[in-house]
Amino acid sequence: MRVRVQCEPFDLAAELEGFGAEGDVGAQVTFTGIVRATGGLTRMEIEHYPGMTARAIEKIATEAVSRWALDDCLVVHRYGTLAPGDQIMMVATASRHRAAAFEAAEFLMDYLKSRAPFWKKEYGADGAAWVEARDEDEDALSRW
Amino acid sequence: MRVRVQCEPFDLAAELEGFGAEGDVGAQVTFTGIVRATGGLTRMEIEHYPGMTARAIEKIATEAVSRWALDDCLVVHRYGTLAPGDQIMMVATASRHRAAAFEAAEFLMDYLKSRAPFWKKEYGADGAAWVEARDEDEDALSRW
Amino acid sequence: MLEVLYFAWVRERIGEPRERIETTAATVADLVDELRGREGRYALAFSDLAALRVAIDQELADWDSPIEGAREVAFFPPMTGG
Amino acid sequence: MLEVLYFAWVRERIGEPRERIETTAATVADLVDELRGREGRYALAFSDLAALRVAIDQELADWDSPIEGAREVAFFPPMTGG
Repeated sequence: MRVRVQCEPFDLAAELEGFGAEGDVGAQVTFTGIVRATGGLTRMEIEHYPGMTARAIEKIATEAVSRWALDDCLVVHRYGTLAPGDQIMMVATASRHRAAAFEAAEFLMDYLKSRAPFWKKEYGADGAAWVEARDEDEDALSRW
Repeated sequence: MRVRVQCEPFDLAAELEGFGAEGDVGAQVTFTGIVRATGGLTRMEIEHYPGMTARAIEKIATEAVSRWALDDCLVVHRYGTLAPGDQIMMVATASRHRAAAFEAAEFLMDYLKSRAPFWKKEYGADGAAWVEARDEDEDALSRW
Repeated sequence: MLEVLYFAWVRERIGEPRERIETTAATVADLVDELRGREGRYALAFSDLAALRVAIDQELADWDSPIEGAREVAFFPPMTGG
Repeated sequence: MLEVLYFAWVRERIGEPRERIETTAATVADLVDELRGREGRYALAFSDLAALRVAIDQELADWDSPIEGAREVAFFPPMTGG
């Protein structure tokens, strides 16, 4: 299991180097979140809570590893200034079976969305606005 | 949309080069299937139906693209002789939203499992055996 | 002339991957009956239709699908892709 | 002394990311009442508690959680990670 919070871009391929190599892995799932240019967005600022972020993510990842008996699990999340097309974050899961790898990746995403201390502010032609949490995001947690 | 059936290994990172670059993509999901060493498996032979395989996969991928309004979709599937740890196949989906990217990738996997003309034979210490389709794999299709 | 293809253990039981045959069978089921009547290896390969799938001209089909005009019929076990 | 942290629009409304305060508040709710009484910018930031979340020593907490012994209390809107 590996969790990293960073300002710098990440390279999906490099992150997957040796990922899950120690288990008898049959399935590997990755998710990558990317900044969209929706509504004329020109940049996004991601703020986080340095003392809490890595710990909060580790807690979520540890829960995923134990619930789905994952062979490996990786979360990389960026903060700072991002432009449309930039990668925001990624998760990867490795498991014996595909259902576990998919479910664990979705669980990670649902929890990172609402329980990892990040806040996004979008800048565009019409000024700046904080991204609001949506009720669906909170509701999504109830399926786990 | 890109579909490829090949004997050669593939490189996930190279396959994702420019993937989904034309849409306003916010979410990208990949799945990679890997040969497991379970039960002392030493190699796997994958047979396919050359005239039908690419067409059958294209049909599945086209369905995924239209049902989830994907910005991009990729399937690479190998045949021939594979060893434990080798990559068997991959799918990638790109969409505006994460739920669509995840669902479409799972849909692709469920259909490739039971509707793409591949047959796996496992070779190990106890001889060789064709992998049998499982009822759950057929049942999985009914959720879509 | 009809091209008949066999895959996986069907191929192994029949002993060849494909053959061209002359047939007047109207449906896949008729064709299977005809093949079964040939030799023991065919009877063995087609002993349990529930364990088999069929494609006509590279599209999945049913046992009662007509094969008139078909160029190619393929028999194989349930697929195990992915 | 308690370290109080503000993030996102809470930080913008308060006008600073953190401050050290002397308090005798027993719970988070008591602390909020105390802050609200200070100045208009605090009253504004804490006007709708339903739109806020709180963490005590970097763990999510509730409005009625005790803050005795806490080193750090953080206020922020619902998170939008991922």
